[in-house]
Amino acid sequence: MLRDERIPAEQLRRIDGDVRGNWPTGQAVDFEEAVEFHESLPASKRFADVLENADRPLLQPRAGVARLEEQISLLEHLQNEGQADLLPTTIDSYTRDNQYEKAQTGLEEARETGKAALNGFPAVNHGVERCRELVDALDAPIEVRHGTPDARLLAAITFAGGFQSFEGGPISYNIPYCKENSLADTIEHWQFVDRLAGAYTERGITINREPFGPLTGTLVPPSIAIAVMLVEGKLAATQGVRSLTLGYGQVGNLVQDVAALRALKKLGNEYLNDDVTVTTVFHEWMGGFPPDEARANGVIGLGGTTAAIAQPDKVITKSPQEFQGVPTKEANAAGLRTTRQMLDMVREQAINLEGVDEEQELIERTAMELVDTVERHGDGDVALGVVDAFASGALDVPFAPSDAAMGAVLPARDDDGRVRIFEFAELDVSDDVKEIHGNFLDERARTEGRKRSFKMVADDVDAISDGRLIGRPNAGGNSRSGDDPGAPNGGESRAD
Amino acid sequence: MLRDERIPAEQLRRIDGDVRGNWPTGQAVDFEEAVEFHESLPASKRFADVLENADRPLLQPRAGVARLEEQISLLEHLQNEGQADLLPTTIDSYTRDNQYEKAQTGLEEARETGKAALNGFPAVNHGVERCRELVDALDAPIEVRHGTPDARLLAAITFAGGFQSFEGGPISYNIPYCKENSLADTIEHWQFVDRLAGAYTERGITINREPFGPLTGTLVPPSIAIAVMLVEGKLAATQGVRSLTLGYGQVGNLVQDVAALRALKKLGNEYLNDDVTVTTVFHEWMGGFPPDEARANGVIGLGGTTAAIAQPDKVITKSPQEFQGVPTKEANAAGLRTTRQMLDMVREQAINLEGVDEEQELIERTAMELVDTVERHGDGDVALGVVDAFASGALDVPFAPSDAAMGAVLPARDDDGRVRIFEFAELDVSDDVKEIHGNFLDERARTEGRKRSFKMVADDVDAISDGRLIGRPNAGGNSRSGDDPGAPNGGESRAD
Amino acid sequence: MAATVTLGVIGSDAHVVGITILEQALSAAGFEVHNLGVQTSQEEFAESAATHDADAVLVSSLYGHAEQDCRGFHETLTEAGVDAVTYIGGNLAVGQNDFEETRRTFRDMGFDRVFDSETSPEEAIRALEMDCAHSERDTERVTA
Amino acid sequence: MAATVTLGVIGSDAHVVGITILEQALSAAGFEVHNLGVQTSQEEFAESAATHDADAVLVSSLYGHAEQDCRGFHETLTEAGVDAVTYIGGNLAVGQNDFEETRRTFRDMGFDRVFDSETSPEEAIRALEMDCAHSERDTERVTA
Ligand code: B12
Ligand code: B12
Repeated sequence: MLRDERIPAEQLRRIDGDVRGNWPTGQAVDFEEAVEFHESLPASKRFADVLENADRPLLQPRAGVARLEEQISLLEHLQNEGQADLLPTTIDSYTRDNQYEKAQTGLEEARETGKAALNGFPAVNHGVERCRELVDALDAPIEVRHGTPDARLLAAITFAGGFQSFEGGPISYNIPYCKENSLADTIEHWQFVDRLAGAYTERGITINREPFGPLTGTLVPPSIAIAVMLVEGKLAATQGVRSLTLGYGQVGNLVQDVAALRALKKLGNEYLNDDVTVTTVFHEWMGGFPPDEARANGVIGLGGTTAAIAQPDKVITKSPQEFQGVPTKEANAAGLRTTRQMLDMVREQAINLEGVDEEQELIERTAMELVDTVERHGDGDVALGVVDAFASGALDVPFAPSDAAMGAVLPARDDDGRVRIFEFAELDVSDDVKEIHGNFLDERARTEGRKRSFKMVADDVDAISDGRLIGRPNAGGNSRSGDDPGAPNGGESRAD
Repeated sequence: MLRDERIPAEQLRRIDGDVRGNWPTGQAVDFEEAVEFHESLPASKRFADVLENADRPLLQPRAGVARLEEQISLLEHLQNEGQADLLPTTIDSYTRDNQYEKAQTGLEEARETGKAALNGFPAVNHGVERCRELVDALDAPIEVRHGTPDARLLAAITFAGGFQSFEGGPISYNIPYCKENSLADTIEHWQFVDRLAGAYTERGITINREPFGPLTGTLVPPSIAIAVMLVEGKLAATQGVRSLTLGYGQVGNLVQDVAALRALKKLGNEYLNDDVTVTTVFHEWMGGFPPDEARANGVIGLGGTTAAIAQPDKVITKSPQEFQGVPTKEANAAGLRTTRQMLDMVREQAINLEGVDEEQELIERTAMELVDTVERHGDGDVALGVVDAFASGALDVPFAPSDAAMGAVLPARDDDGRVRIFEFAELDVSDDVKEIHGNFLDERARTEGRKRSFKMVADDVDAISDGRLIGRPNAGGNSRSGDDPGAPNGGESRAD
Repeated sequence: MAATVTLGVIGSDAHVVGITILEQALSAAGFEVHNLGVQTSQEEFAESAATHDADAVLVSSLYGHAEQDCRGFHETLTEAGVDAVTYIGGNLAVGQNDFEETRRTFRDMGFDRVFDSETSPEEAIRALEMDCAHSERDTERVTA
Repeated sequence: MAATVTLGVIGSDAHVVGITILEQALSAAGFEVHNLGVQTSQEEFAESAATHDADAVLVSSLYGHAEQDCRGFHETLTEAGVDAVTYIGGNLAVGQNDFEETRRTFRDMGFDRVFDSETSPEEAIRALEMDCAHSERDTERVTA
């Protein structure tokens, strides 16, 4: 039965054997030999060491293409021209679905036609050796970034392939990323991933694990994101993970973002055992981007400012082409440099924002209420609690596509642009917290002279891509229906 | 003799006659007819009204090309694709030097070859009618931006040509812009310009005047810039100017920039008569830019953030191509949109920075000491005082090329990145203020383990173009000697 | 106009925000909307459209695999006996493609209208009002 | 090496920061620098270089009118009896030009070296050390 307990050695081996049978490349995995490979890597490729000992926020982009040679030259570009401190390898969507045959077709198509037939690097299909070629080819540490509910084979192959950091978790790679996977299954699958990371860690090869903080990337209230991070961190720590990078996605309000990152760091350290090293990662705005590179640079700039003030350990950057599709390597590097410039101009300044403490207090209180609810739902067992709390809506994520979550909670911005909860549905927070959120939203409704409604939520979802933070009515600006200067192409109804 | 007194009507007419004889197009100026033309303009082209009644910071780029048709399409682009609220017409350097023949040659060369033979719009050579064609062709109000010590003919022609805003002043368009012009002459010349603006104003056509706040654009201590703005504002007000936009160039430290803009607004309102409407303009970073558009976007983004927090009445934007040369119209519009996005995302947020009040107090105190010194040097007459205070170095501007200023004062950043005075030379401020600056700079010297020296100043001058705010030694980063990714071309010594 | 619309995100794609906004806007505009959610297979689209006798089938795809996911889509609909106008919208190609090219590709695959990701719900509604008024059951098929 | 350098900004250009930094760096590196400041005419360059028997004449131009301002510059120097290596540097054209083209233009006008605005003082010093060691009075002229 599902429990938040460490997988016994023998069970780990059994699952490992099974999993590795799922695709031919799984056979090449040999734990002992993999440990040796990791030991042969220079200090500059030890992900956890590099991240945990940095004296300033490190920058990391997202990037993944189908073919190995292409992935190498993409990452070289981001390392050399983008001056990325940490590198990524983003996995394609078929692999995330464990559809290795489809990924194979895509890979072969890409090899034959040179066209971008996959939206990422199919690491399972490439196998251990080719992963190592990638790790060998670059100077900086590389992380596997994906979105895979069942990432067991991916982990087995990429860990053996020399990667020392792995994004995701049972909630954060289920709730935002899929529809039908049960939470109980995903938790079991990630217990395996985390246990495998733990096994390497025990052999002196620290595998850094990074729960995916932004969740659906769309106006996620900080308290919800943080609660999920704490719970996922706890599950990972149980399996022996000792290097945890908890994530948070920018909401765009400076005070709230700074407060949230501080809350995340503080609660992470308090809630997780002392033997776990907790670092934080800040994701530049994960919601819809403006359809115009110049405006997108404004959004990226605000990410850089926020990072400079809040000083997370790592920043995941966006590119100015985020709206349009997977960015060119040049645009990806440009996003890194825009962020770097902002960060390095601002980070030595002592910037203290009024109101951070109050906001942080509210976030911490609410996040702890949600963590408590999870524990209560599981009678003290976090694994069981997660399944139950999500099923009942006591814990919930806005815009969650997954059947495992109610997806009934709805966010909206208050008059200052901070993300509040507009519809709590079954979310298990105290009346006190509900009242605070309600008052903030009433204030906005008054300012705008309209009732709170789903329209407000929809307006807020579009606001940043329309050129502002708060989705005020009749704000004019660059609404989708207007003719945006950066618009690459009109919609069909205009074109016809 | 030079005095801060209003030019009598008869003298105004005499000078006007003389000045208009300096180039054939001067003859077309007819004050009464010009007043009628202005009266015929729609409300949307009344510069002062639009600026003074705006409910948010208005954006304005810089832009000027030689030919009229080209200038129209350039401004149309900035209006439509850049969504500029206010438009500029930047004048070429020959006109600034009153070398109308050279400007004529350049204009004809531009007309024949289509090449950019001038770095701006030669408004005097174009004359009244063509200026009006420009004003008629655009929807937004247009300002004349230049850098002309003796701008009398330019003012006579452009005011008659329908422009309702005119940048510059006797100090701000002398000290940073030329070598040999005497301050006494420039003050007289600007008294004429201001009196002419006053004459229109009395007829109901408010001409907005904008002293050039950034001065040399290079680490100008806020107190010096503000003192110059107040004194120039006073001189203009004496001549009947009633709409004054005082300027300030970003130094890059958020707290100091916000404090400086507040100090500027406050002292402007206190120091100038109640019948003058004072507005403020914030110039995005006027010093050396990074040689890389992606990094330049970071600099522009910080300008936008600062503007959103400080809420000046107007923002002059930069383009990502600032380093390289006069920007394409697309890059110019991009700078506007990046700024707009940042501004609109941040300006509704209540952002209060700690330490602004103290910094503002220091800036105000020092600026007032400098204004007092000017008044003392002129025995109560500001015009005389300006000449004398600059001659003695009691008032001074760093990196001033003009012989009229000592140019001996040197700035450097403190440990927080705020611009302090490193070398006071003869600058007439109290020992108390000197001690405060000294202590801040000592703190930085300690951090860096080096003595204060000119090297520190030189490092600070390059810092933003090298990718940071403070010119720390051995900071690595993107120094000019390194191989910058965005570098369009190696220097000769590398290329050979 | 109570036209019936089947809506969903095809393939393994989980981008749900766009269809959530679309669903709300279409419902508010008076359409009967059957939202199948994310990660919907061709068969599920066909089944729902057949069951509810949909006037329009709206396919959303954001993640860049639309072309692979839609191969044979119109055959699947035809086999299920569905005769509805078909729209597709979102980020339809991987990378920074020229949209006109992308549009042609999906037109050739049989979609009646192809929308880029700058499309507002209002534009979708305008198109639906035109096309469903036109068709009002099996009359002519738009060829725009 | 006490080579003598004449430095200034030509034409109506008032951009002084670059030459201020250059002056300090060259002096610190042991050169004898005569800084004429901004808005220096061709004649002033020639006169100073002749008077001080300069080994090198360094012309700076930032504002975009360098080509017009430098027409006949080398003739003016020759007339004044100046035989020094000549460098020009800064933003030498109006707008976003290709630097190689710009370099060719100024080479053709007679400048021995042409530097873009990314040039560090160290690069200028390296070049001067090479060229002035070479020349050490009227020997061969660099043609790089
Ligand atoms: C939020 C987001 C996410 C969230 C999604 C959460 C969720 N479950 O919904 C998360 C973080 C989980 C995510 C994951 C991924 N994402 Co994503 N994501 C985005 C982002 C930033 C915003 C999308 C969004 O919500 N927009 C707001 C809504 C309101 O707009 P919309 O979706 O465009 O829909 C509107 C219109 O397009 C139109 N429309 C849409 N469909 C249809 C259909 C019809 C018929 C009509 C008429 C109109 C229409 O109407 C809608 C309402 O106005 C976009 C980039 C962007 N646009 O800025 C990338 C983006 C779509 N994602 C991308 C990718 C690659 C992925 C991943 C594969 C990889 C990754 N980066 O991790 C995974 C995919 C996982 C999976 N299995 O699907 C790429 C797609 C690349 C491409 N096509 O070339 C994008 C473009 C980012 C990028 N530049 O790389 N993503
Ligand atoms: C500060 C500045 C100003 C200040 C100047 C204050 C002063 N008196 O010095 C002010 C605001 C007054 C100003 C005015 C103008 N400026 Co201006 N200014 C700048 C800016 C932002 C920085 C220049 C600077 O100080 N850089 C820092 C120093 C250390 O670097 P540097 O000057 O490049 O010098 C280094 C190297 O180039 C090299 N170098 C320079 N010369 C030489 C010579 C040799 C032989 C060698 C070896 C090396 C060398 O070594 C130096 C040290 O490292 C630049 C854009 C940029 N670069 O970011 C525009 C820029 C130079 N200005 C420009 C223009 C057009 C003007 C104006 C005509 C119009 C206007 N915008 O108002 C007026 C001109 C007035 C006049 N008569 O000269 C343009 C030039 C356009 C072009 N060439 O295509 C630029 C590029 C801005 C732009 N993108 O439009 N400016």
